[in-house]
Amino acid sequence: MIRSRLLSFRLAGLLVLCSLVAGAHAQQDLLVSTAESGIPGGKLVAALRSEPRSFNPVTADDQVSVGIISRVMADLVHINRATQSTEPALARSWTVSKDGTVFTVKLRRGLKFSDGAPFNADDVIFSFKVYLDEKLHSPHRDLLMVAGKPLRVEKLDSWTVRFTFPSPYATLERVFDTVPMLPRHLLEKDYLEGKIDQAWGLNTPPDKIVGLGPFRLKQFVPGERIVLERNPYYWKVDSKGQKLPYLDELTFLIVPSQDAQVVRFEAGDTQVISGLSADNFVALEPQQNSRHFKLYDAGPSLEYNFLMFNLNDDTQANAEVAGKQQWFRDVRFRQAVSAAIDRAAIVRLVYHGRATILSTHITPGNKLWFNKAIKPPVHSTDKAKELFKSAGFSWNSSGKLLDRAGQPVEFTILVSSSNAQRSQMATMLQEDLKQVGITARAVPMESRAAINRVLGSHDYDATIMGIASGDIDPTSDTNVFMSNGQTHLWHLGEETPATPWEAEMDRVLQKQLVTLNYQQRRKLYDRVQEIEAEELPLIYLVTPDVLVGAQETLGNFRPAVLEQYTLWNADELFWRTPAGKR
Amino acid sequence: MNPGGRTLTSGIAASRPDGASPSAAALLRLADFSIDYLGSDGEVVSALRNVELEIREGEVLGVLGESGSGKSSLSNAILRLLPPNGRITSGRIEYRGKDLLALSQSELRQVRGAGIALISQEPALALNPVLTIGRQIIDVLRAHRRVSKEQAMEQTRAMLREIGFPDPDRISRAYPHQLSGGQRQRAAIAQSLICEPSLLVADEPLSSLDTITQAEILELLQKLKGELNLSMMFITHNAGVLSSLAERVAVIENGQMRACGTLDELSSLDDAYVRGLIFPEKDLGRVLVQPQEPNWSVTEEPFLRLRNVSKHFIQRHIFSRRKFAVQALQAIDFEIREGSTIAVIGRSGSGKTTLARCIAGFETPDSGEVSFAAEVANQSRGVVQLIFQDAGSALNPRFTAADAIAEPLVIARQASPDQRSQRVRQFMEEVGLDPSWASRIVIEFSGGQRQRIAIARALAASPRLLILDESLSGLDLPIQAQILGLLMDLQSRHGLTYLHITHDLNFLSRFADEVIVMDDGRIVERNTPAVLFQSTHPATRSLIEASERLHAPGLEVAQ
Amino acid sequence: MRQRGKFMFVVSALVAVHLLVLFAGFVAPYDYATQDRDHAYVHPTRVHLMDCAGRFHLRPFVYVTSLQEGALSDYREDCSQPAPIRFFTRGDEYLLAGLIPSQLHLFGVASPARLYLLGTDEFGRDQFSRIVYGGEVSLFAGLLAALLALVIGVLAGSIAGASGGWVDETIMRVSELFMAVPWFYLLLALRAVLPLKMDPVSAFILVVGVIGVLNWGQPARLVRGVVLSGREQNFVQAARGFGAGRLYILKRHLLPMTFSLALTQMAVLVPRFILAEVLLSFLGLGIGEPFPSWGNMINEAQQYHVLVSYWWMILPALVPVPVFLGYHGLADALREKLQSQVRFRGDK
Amino acid sequence: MIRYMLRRFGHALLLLVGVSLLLFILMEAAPGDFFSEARLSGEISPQTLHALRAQYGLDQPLPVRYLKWVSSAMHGDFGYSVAYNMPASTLLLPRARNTLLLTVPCLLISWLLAVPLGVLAASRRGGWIDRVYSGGTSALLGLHDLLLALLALLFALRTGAFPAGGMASLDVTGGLWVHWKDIGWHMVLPAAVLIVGSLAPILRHVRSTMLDVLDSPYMRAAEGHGINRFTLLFRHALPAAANPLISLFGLSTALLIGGSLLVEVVMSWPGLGPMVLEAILARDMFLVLGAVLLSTLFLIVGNLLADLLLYAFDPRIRTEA
Repeated sequence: MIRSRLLSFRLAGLLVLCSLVAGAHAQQDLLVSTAESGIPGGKLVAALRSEPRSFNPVTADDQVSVGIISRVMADLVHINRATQSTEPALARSWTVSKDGTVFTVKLRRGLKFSDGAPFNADDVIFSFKVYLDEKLHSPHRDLLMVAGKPLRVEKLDSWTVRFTFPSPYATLERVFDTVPMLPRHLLEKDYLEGKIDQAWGLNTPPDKIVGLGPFRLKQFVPGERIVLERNPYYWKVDSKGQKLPYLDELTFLIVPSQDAQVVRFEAGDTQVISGLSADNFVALEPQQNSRHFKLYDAGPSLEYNFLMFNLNDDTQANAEVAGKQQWFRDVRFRQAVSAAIDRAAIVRLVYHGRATILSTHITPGNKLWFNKAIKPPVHSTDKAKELFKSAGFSWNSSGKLLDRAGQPVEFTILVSSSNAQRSQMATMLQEDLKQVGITARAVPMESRAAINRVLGSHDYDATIMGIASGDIDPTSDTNVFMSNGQTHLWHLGEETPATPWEAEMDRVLQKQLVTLNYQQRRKLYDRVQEIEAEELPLIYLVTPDVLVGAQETLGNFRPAVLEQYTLWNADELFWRTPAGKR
Repeated sequence: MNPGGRTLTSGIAASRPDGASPSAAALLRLADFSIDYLGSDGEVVSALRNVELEIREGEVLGVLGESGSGKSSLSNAILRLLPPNGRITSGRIEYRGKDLLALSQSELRQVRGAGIALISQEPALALNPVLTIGRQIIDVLRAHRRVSKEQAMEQTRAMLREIGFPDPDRISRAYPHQLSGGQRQRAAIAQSLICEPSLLVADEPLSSLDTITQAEILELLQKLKGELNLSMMFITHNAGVLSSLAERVAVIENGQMRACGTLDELSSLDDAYVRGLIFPEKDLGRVLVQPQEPNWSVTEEPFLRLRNVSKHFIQRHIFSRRKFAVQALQAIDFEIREGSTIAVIGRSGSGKTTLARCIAGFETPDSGEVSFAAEVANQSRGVVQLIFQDAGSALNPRFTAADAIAEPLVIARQASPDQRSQRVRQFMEEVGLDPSWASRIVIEFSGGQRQRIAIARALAASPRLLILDESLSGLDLPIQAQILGLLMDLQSRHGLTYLHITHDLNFLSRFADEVIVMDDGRIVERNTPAVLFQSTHPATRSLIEASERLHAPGLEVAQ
Repeated sequence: MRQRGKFMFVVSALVAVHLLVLFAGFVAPYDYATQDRDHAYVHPTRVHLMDCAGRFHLRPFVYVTSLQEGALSDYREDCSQPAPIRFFTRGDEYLLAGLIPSQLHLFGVASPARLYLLGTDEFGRDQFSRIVYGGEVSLFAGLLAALLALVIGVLAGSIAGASGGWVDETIMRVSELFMAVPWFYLLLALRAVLPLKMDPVSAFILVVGVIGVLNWGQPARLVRGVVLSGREQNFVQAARGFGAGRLYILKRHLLPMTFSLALTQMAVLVPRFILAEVLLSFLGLGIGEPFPSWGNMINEAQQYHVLVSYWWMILPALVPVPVFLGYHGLADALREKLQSQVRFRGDK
Repeated sequence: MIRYMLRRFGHALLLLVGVSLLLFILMEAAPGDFFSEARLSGEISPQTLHALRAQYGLDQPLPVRYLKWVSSAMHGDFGYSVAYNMPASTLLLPRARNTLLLTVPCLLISWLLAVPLGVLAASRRGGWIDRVYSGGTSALLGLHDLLLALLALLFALRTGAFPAGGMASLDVTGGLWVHWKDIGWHMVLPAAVLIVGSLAPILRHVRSTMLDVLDSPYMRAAEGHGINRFTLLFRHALPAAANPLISLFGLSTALLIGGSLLVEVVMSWPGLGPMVLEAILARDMFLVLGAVLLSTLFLIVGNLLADLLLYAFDPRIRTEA
């Protein structure tokens, strides 16, 4: 199959460059893209919110750097952002042992790094050795650990690598996504000298930064732009056998303000825009025809925003908070607050309709795991009042809600000042809660200071936060929902589950982790969502849609709800207009 | 306002010696000229009312008046240089037949400097501190003449030489602060004359200079008048200056012309005010008590003794911090007996003021000793009080008279507020001020009145020795006489001792028991006034001669 | 005369503004926090004298408006529902001058009609009311901060200038330090120690006040210059001759000299501190919702989508301008007054 | 001269030490550190975070960290950026160059504009020009840089007359001249915003100093000599007013580094702004410290420059003694 496709590619023989390497094609295992076949050539310009901090895949953990690195480097197994499921990348194929612990990968043969050096299993072994090195503290390491133990990597032959997990792992192939394969020939010296964390910084010459991705670094102008050029050794071809990527150059301009990004997109300086706010989306809409771009609503994202009460039990020192926790711990109180919130108004005013009401942390954007059986929460002041009443609350003559002891119900809502939408939600919540007699006070705070309170000092009443799941698979969120999870936000550092429902959640989550069958996992996960919706440890609010835009003539533009909404398939993007002209 | 004054003016005008028609040969003529000032609180104050004046070609007209009479407004108004709150309310200014008030700004600019030039009162303030003298003169020249840079330089040098600078190159490169007061005034004159104006308006050009310099400048003006056939309007409060310079004199009182004519004509008028201006010493006769015989035997021990006092100043350069020593006092030795009045005279820069400040305790001598009689030495501060030259700067302009006078009491924490205000009234009466003005702000008083406030304040500190540091020289002569009278009166009542520092010799013999002459930081002579005026010491001689030149023949200078 | 008139005009205008703001509850037709969620981003309500039928009415009136189906901020007037503007109406409760509870408003229209003189924001809150209420906080905070900066600046500057020597040197070095160090971390630390439940308005005023305290450097240096030259004045020397101590000289002679300078500084500092909030909210230190301040309202307008779609949201940026103009006018007029006094007297 | 330089150098050193020490203390006092945000993601384990903190020395007590920094600063190493894992100076210097490229002309143009305008307004005191001037400066003081920057962007967008941000076009080919012309073209709007934003205080200052000078007797005397208005204002009055203006100029050099940060962010100028603002929020200690020290250095140099200018301009200082 592959061979015949290859043949057609050779017949096409479009580029001199290709014919130069034609001799090697015979052994090359190329991946054939199923996307629409496009026209090679042209340049694409996109904006970055900030400069990348590093080009080093071992240490980089900020979104921007990872975004660039993902264009320059490649992973063994890749999650297709559109289908949300895994597909082969550098790995041609793989097998999983029955018990789900052994993962054997067959590599594509004859691939070359962007500097022309060959790629084989040694590079894979090297890469994982680096990522798993304790001394390097690579952010990948923690993702490659299962139950606190690292996986084992062995080379079976030049084209086969075996990974052994310490225990069964439901989603084992997904962990390989965005774990870039490093060129051993360039980095091994640095690694042995213990300097690999210093390698590939911003001042490294571009030609020394080498990967297996569709593009390679051409130029970095500090503070200004990053220019990537086409990697001639890339390992994908289209259905017509044309070598991918189509684009000659992919340029990232550094445009630090979101408004400026919108302006530059509207002006045509950039041809793709990602992460539009609903406000800006709406403001741009009327310009679509005159400026020849198109805006896309890719549907609900994986970001869940929620109101959370402080349920930590180490708050004795803070009598103020401790006193209020007896309300917060009462599920009826949380349910009543949830019922008092007018989420539809949030969707309408904050997101101009481009958001969806949430009942659990799984958003409708998560096609595989969303539990459709759970009804979205309904706004009802009456129901809220009923619930309050049943929990022993009452109202005084001026309509203020009082607890059993006659104390007025008042609390503060911590909100990060850097997120406009959450601040707006806090403002609306205040007004909603006023309707049921609660005095809630929104306290904006610089984000690190706010995080410090939530994760560190636990000195807060309630907070509005948002978390964007990195992947659709539930595993990525176990840290939040397992009672011993590092980001079990509402109640950190629990020795044993504080409540029966937390205990049940722990059990179910633990079970799904080792369950390999999707249908069974799915059932378990539906149960998790039921518990969440009933107990409301987090009072879910809404999930915004992923809003992006691109020039009309950009082909294969398929925005996704997973990270890197727009450029995840940069290798397939092409200009419908003649090459060279954007 | 004063019908007598009017008739007098017209009478004089009619009796012009040459009998020429008034306007024919007039270079400048003011007719029915009035100026108002607008106060900040909306009140309108009239500075000049219906003034009639004319200056003929080649003539020097003296304008004589007390301070506050409106004579400075006159000089500014001629070139339309009144401050924004000043307004010409009526009249005409005709210069060579043209009405200056009708000219456009650019036409006016041609007259300024080239037709009519102005010399202002204070040369230190009239020159731009950040530009060289040469530059300031050249700018005037090039404002009116099309000359090349080199020509302008050449003309400037010539003018500076003419004005009496031996090395014009150095002067033209110098900045105002590098020149002495006399040099600055010369430079200002050079600036005024560079375009050969036909009329020079000089507004008190001498009053801020020391006597010797005054005489020199006066001589220069006389010379220039002869050489350049310059017309001049010379504004002053000192009639003595006019006697040798002015053909005619106009007397202004309170914004109105009081009289006009030659000095002789004026002095023969039966007008007490005019005569008071011309012969201020006649008033003195009334106020000054007869000079007392020196009374050496009041106490045996000298009240104040200076032994071998020396003082030098160090000036620093900001970058190098190199030090420059300027010797101000060198081995000064003298003593003062209680109840006596000692005058210290000398030209500016001779060290008089440093001496005063050393005695008053504002400066510490480098070497030597300033000692008081044993009985005073124990007394707390306030024994010595210094009265500054400029009462305006010695009183906080934000204070009321009562605040200022009570200040020593407040500082010493003496007396309750009630008592204080009573003492203030008492002191005000004593120095001849109306106690009902106690709550007026200091700047609302005239110069003479301010000096009285300063004296009252000094008295409030119950001093034994009063140092008068040029305290009178800024004042009009009659006022000087009045204040001297007051001081003598106070001396007899409070048994004060005076150290009177001055550069001019007015009233010296009437006032001082002894005179010390200083030059270059040293005492060159010490004598009673009577003997002093016969002195042959060059420093003393030059002071006496300058003083004689500046005063009308009738005015007492020497005994 | 003209000068006096100008002075009085400026003063009375400023007094009027401050009264307006002091009685915000009465002047504003709505509460600052009331959200009218069906009227988000309404453009300023049109006040009519002529009805749809072309008839003229003596009393101005407005029409009830409603959002067009599917539109974002396209509100249409309903000709069948006019509502006359009335004075001294009842509405949201407020505390008059912060003390007396009242429901009386200067003007308003009967529900369901709305009178939004300057439009509404994203929650349907009346911008006009918010501006009036916001002035309360902003002017107070701005004045307070400027006052603090000046008081400390004048004290430090005059002590430095009057003392000279090592005291002067030390104060000047410290003032340089204060001018060179960026204080955002201090503010973050400050916010961290304040209790969360602290009233947002007080917290905000505290933060702005601290900023005022930190900004004493520049006034201090300017004041020092004035004092340094004042120290050499004869009348100061004379006072010293009477045995006056430093404190006396400072109090009676030197401090009053700095008055005019302080005034000019005040006029510059008040606007600066009011606008400081724009940066403060960047650090999460702005005033908390729902309380309005001019700073956070200006901040609202500084967004692409707002500038493009909702022109009335920019009005809050223009509101402070006349007020600043007033302060500058006042400073200029007082300076002029002080100067002209001296000029007039000195020029006889 | 040498003593003077030494003294100035001593002051400068003192100031730098003070600024750095204070900043250390303040950063310690502010809640959170560079790794706070990573905790929230949940992907990085507490052990890793702990190890990273130790690697960057964040776990050491403040005095130790400060002394370490001082000793390395003496060797020219001003600390490592945690975020970029690079020396702070390597990161800051190329960006500082871009910032200066923008702010230095702005500073000069502001003054070149403000001086004649201020002179004009002062010479027409109370006239309509003066009133427009006073009103204009008040209005300018009331406008925030951010709003101006955004409006400028919208202007660029709607008219297409200027580039909507950035410092250089992507597809410029040609010689150095073409390159610089392109940069100049991009600079127009950010520069305009900065100038308009910084003009008001200078304008007010120039006017009031000029008023003081114009009131002085020597100006009246010069007017009496018939010197024309232009010479009078610019050759006579302006040098006399220079002294306080030069001092202000010296102080305003501190803004060369700090004054344009926000505008740079909005106008995507590749200067220090975006990096430093992010570093501030991210608590990237040495990066912030480096930027602050840089700006302090400019303040010091500016004040020195002001002194030298005063020396050159004011003969009263120059020829004293």
